[in-house]
Amino acid sequence: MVSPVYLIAGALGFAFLYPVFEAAGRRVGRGAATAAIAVFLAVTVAWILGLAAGGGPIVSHTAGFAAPLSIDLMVTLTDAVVLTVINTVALFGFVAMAFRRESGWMGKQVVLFFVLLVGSYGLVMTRDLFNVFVFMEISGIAVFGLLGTSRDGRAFEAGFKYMVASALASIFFLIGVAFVYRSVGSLNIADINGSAHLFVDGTAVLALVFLTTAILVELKPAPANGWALDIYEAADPGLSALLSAINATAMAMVLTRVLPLLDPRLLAVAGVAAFAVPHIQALRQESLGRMLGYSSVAQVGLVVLALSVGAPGVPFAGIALPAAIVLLLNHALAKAGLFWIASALRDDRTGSGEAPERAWPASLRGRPVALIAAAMLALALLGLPPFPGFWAKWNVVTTLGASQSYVILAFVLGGSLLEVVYIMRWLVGVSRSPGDDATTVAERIPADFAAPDDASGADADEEGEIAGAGVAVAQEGEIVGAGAAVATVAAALVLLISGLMAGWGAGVGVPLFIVAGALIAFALLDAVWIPVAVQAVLAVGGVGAYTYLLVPRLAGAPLVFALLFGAGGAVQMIAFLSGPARRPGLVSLTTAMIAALLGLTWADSPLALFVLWELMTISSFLLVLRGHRGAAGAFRYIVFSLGSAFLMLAAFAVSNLQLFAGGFGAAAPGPGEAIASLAALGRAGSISVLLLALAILTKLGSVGVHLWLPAGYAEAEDDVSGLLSSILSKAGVFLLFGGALIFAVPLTPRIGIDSLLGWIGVATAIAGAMMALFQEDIKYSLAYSSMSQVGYIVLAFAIMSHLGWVTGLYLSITHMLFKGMLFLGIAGVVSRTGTRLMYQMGGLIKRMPFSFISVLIAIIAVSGVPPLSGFGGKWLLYSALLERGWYLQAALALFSSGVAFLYLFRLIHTIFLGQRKAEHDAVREAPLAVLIPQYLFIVAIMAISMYPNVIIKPLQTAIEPILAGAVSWEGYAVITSLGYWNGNAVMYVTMGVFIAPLIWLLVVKGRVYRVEQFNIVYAAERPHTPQSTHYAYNFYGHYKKAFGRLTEPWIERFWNAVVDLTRSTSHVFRSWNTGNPQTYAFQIVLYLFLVLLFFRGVVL
Amino acid sequence: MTVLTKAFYTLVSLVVITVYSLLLIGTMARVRAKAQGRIGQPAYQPFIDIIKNNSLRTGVSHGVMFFLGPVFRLAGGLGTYLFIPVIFGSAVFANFSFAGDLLLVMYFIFFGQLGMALGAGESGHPYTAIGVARGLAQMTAFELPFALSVIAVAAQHGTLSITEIVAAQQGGVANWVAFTNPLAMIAGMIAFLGMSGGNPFSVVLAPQEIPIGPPTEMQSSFLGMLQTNRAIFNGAKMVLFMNLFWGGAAHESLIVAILIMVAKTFLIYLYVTIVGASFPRFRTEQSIRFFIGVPTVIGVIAVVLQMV
Amino acid sequence: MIKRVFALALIVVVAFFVFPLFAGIGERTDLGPVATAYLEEGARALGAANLVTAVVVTYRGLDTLGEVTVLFAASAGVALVFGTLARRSQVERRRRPPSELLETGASLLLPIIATFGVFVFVHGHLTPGGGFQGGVVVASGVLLSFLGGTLTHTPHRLLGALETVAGAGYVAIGLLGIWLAAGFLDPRFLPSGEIGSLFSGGAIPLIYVLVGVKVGAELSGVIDAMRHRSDVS
Amino acid sequence: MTQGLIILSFALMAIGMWGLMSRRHLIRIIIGFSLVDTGVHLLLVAVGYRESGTAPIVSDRLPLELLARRGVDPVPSALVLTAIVIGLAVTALMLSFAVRMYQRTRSIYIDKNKELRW
Repeated sequence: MVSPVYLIAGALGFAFLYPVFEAAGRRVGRGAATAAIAVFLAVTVAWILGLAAGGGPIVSHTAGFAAPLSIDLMVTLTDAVVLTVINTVALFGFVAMAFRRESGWMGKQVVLFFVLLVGSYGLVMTRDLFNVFVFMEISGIAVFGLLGTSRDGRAFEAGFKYMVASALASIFFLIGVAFVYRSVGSLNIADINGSAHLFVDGTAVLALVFLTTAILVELKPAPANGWALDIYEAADPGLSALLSAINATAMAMVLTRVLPLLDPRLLAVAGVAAFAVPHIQALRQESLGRMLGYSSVAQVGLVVLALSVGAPGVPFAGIALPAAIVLLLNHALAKAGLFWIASALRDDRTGSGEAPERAWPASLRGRPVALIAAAMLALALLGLPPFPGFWAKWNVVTTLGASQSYVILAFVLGGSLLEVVYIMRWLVGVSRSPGDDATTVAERIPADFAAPDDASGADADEEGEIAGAGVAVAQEGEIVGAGAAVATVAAALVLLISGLMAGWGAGVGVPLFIVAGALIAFALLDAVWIPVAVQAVLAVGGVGAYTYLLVPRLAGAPLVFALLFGAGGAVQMIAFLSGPARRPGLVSLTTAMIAALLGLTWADSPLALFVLWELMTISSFLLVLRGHRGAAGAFRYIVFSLGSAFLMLAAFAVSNLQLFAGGFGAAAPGPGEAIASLAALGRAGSISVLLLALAILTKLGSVGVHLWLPAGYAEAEDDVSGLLSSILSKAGVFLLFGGALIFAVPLTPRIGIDSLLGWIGVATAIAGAMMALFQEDIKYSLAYSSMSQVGYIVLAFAIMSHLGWVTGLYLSITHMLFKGMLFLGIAGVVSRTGTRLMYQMGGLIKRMPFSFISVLIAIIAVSGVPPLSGFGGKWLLYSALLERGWYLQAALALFSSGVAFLYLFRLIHTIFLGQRKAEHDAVREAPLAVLIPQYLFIVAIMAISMYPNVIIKPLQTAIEPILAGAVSWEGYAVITSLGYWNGNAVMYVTMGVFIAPLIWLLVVKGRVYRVEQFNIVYAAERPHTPQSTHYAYNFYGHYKKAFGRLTEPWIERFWNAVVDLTRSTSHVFRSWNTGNPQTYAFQIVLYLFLVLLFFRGVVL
Repeated sequence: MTVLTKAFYTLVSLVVITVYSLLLIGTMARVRAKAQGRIGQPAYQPFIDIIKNNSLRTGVSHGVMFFLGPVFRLAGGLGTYLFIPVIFGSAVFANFSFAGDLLLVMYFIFFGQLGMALGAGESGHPYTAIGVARGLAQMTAFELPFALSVIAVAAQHGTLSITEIVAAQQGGVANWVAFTNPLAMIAGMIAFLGMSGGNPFSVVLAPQEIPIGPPTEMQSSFLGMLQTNRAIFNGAKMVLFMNLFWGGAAHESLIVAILIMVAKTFLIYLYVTIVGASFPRFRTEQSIRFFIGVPTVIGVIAVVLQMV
Repeated sequence: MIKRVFALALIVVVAFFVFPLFAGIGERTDLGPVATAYLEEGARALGAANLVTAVVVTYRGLDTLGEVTVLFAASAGVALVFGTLARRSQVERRRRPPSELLETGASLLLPIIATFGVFVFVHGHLTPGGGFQGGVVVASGVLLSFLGGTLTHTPHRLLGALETVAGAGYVAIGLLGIWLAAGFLDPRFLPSGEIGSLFSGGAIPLIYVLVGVKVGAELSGVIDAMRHRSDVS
Repeated sequence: MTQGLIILSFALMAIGMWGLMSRRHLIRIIIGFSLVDTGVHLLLVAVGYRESGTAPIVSDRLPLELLARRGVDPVPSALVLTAIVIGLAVTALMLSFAVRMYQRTRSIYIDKNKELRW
């Protein structure tokens, strides 16, 4: 294999000779440079292959002497991987910078770039402490030089600060080196690491204090890192990419070299601070570069933390070093890619500005490649599956949990959530629909009259609002050069492929690949302009086939949910057959979401479960984001969802992964063992269950954490909302049931988690129904209705009895049916009328009779009016509640179901009845493709209503293994300890009492004249307009008045206060970075002081 | 029991309740008139109204749903009645109570209301919508104390079956829920005022009092059906409350049992009428606040007492 | 003001914690293993009289290569920092001409300084001094001639060519060490000669010459960049 | 001697740090840095000292045989050589950045040159 020294000699030689190449022409120079990097890359790849095949690390002695005498260069497998990534980023980065249209790199810039490479290679390969210093300075000075060429004049100020800081770090390093040499008598790192016994006296303390501080400061640790952010803000984003990816990676490798000298506790504390603080500070960044900078320093902090986890003296050494390396590499590629996008976008806004339009970045819609790359990179950066960072983070987090480092765990997950907030805000900004000002989180009621004086535009007409919101779309030509595009896409692909491979290695291959395959396959179909209708047929077939293959492998609750996800999803996708032929990403994301949901049902390990959970979250998030005004809703959705996912992760980590043993996989231990293992964990077990419950409740949109729900469901596209509300909302329900009995674990001897769940379920049911009542926008009303219905399901689950669980499953199925129908019916209406505001509709029964029938049946079913299946759900619920003795809950549930009746009536009345508007005189019935799924569901509802045993009995058998039941059957009658219900008889009686009066009426009616619209008895006058005759707006005003302040948005206010508090906290934290290099110097010395105190045993 | 026998029994049961309820309505209208110092209509006036309306030769319809509205309404009334056992221990008056328990009855009440609301809604008359909005709003409010009291009763007797609740109250006045569980009875009876729609909770019907609105849209045989339903539905509700709180109607002799039923329901209706004659009308939000106030608290106490 | 108080307080506090740690530091009589090995073997193995040079150029040759790189990068960096400015130095501002004393002194001293510089880097393996020191001396001569007005136009091409040749040559010698001797930057592919003579130490003098040339050229470049562009306003 | 030199070097560094942290003038800040840098160089040299040692250069006064016993440690000397050059490079860049900052804001004072913050 090639000796390591050639890499350095080659890069350096090329740097010296580059002027010669450029003298032959700029193209020659660029070409030669690209080729040179490619050769370096090839060398490092060859190293990986060689080292992976076996054999020790490659060593190169310089000057013909062995290690302590001369300086050794060494490449281990890890080093080779790191170098490969550095070279990859370097190759892409160079292409991005040198091949751009304006101010592409040339001359001394290229030379300095190669010097930077030399520095990074040296940092990774050298095994001599002082040599580390030299290479540190080489990269540092190369960066300073490149900074000098930034377009932004502020780069000088930034560079100066950086120089002051890094000069201090160098000085500390030298002091450390001096004392190390005095103590050990050698500068070889292996010698030093092996001489721990020599570090005893005062000089040794000095050596370690200064060395540690220097290396940490070079890694730009918060809270002593203000200068680094100035660089990221002012530098050319292309340079920031290199800085963040190459420099930071190489420096982190230096940290790994001296790991044996460092105290893991110190690293842990430093890592936590370095990870958490920048995330807080980043929340309010209005500059993309600076925001990404904060993210970079935080990610490096995470690596430091991960290394502390793997340090010796800690019981689980050896796991975290690979994890740290993977984190490092994931970050390098993702961050570099994002910086390249930033460089191509030339749009430094992040979307967190204070201005009314919040200074959103330009939308990338219409540039699918850039958009997809941006999304992939952002997701990779956040450590979401399937990207490599996820697997590493999982490793780190579970290790932290296993070692009971709960505080660190909390910081890691909390910090990650903050990162989600600001990265996703940006992503939502760049991927929102053109015309979306990303503020829509609630319904919008246009004012009656345009308000000329009202400049804020809060109530302005919709069109005006969109035009005036300062919305920008990235224009063709704003992307500078093809280099950045190539680089970005390449980085994203590398991440994707390596992540998928990691997933294969982690044993979650098949379900993961199905999701990814669906995503990619349909995206490719989009790319070759295959119409949505064709895709939809394929997707329905695919989902059907997946479900068909899955069903024989499942039993119990997972089987129920697999059918619900698969069949429900496939049927609703039929609606995609209508509508525009080109809707990029729609089928791809929908299929991926359903595939992820189906994957959940046969996940056989917590890891697999969590991976699919996240994939489901991500794909649904992107679906919401597709909506016309979905950005703000999608943002809330993803923040809450990932918050929930992180809670879940914490739960898995804390309970040492035993949590779901009861629910999943054929070989899993039974529920009893799961409970027993939780009980063995004591308090931590209960808390982890509580966390899990909280996670699931958030995902279900329970009251208090429901803020994402209304806009999330309502602002998605019309035919997608149904899928989200009817199917996606069941994912959380699935986890409740999949978790089997663990939620029965008591929190304290007196309070059970189940009773908490129950009360939350009731509260959600009522709150959802109340909010649905006061919406004018039909989709918001239905969204809140979903919230309310899911509240019932939670309540039913919380009963923890056979009957309760049957109820929960039954409600899940029926809710899927009728909410799917309602949303699709509404989708048809909205597509024909062009409005979502109910009061703008009316009298559509004559134009859209089939939609009316479907909606009518759906609302009868939802409201629980006999004889349709909804009543079965109610009856089971109350029976179960009363059996458990939850009387108050039962009464409140009944009240809530009354409220549901209110909004449902309003829905059907204001849309289909009353007075039709003149502009709707010509609307046609909804498209056939939208009606077909609805009528399929009607058939299902009728069947369930008529023969409830067909559905309830299988549900009972599904529950039986976990909770034995006391429900008996007599023919079609279900009998519980409290009451009975014969669905079949009720159906017949209802038909009888309906048909008898009908016949009577037909007999006695005499002559009946059909009259036209407006022919009503209206005080002898003819009404003027349908608008003034249709009682629809503020339908339940009196109700609102009656409940007074109770109906005010307290929860919204609470969360707004939380946001405000976070923002002010963010400002407090970032104020620490005053912008004055002297402050930064002060901070660095203070950092030194703290490290010193640590070593003197004063701290910790 | 053959289907034919059952059909015959059902018919008997329906005829009895219809005739009785119509008479009751007429009587109470007269009682109310007396209380207000008027002479009032004859007690048989409702029969005349129904016959007249059904024999009108023309009608006006706004559409299919409008046409079906009264059918739904009547079906709702009939269904509600038919799921309640009227006379304890009588096969004739057991109706179809085997098909479902108390919960079924409570939910079937919605059936007619929904259908009627939809039918009237198709007429496009704004006052129907206003009336329905008020009615439904008020309904959710009185459902709360009603639900609480029903739950208290169900919890007290450990069953949701109306027949069994009645059975548990046999053996003397002291066994009536009204006395064994007075708080539940109070909450339930207050809720009943709202359910009946008399004063002070009659704002729902206000749009009908001037000569516009549903009754004028729904004429001829449509109105006839509505009036029939009103009788049956009222009867059903009173029977339900009688069964829940007042010991039901039970005697070895069917005639005596019917007389007991008549007496009890008459008193229940009288109570509604007296309250109605004594109080002015609430606005919608006032009645909502009223129901979620004191009656609900009473209901909660009743339920909590069952829990401890 | 408050900032200064904090700064002072911090320095004092750190000093308060650091200074006690010096208590145990005594005089050393024995050196560490590596240093001992250098002192015992170095001179003989490499034939360099100046052991510091032996360490700098050979044992820690990679450091020195890095050091050259640092200087190279700094020079490129300074050039770039000022390179983005519009070249307004074309419109030569009227500058006060150098005094006669400076002018004469500069032309008198320049040859001496240059010779001294060359001496220093050529004898780097024998006496204190070496490539850097020599290069810096040469560059100081260049600075003096700029001040004295002897040199008005910078020979950019020459400087660039010197830098390229010297840098590439250095790397080439390093590579020759791999191919002809035992390792990268091993000077022993040339005969080591007799300790103390000019032609001794293998390739060490050669390396120092190249370093000297490179450092001289680079520092001259830095001076030139600062002189020409830093006065643009 | 070693101890004294080390204390001296730290004192020098403290003075330099004080200058770095308290002066407003950019050039003075850079001078402060140079002082710290020099302090480190002094420290390095001090670390290499051995009692009554001399420069490790073979000459008439220090023949080859005595080198191992009398010569001071050559490593720190070599290190300090490198460190000086690197310090020089950093100083040069700092100065040029300071010039550019001045050209941009027309102020040589540090508190007028902190546009980037938070």
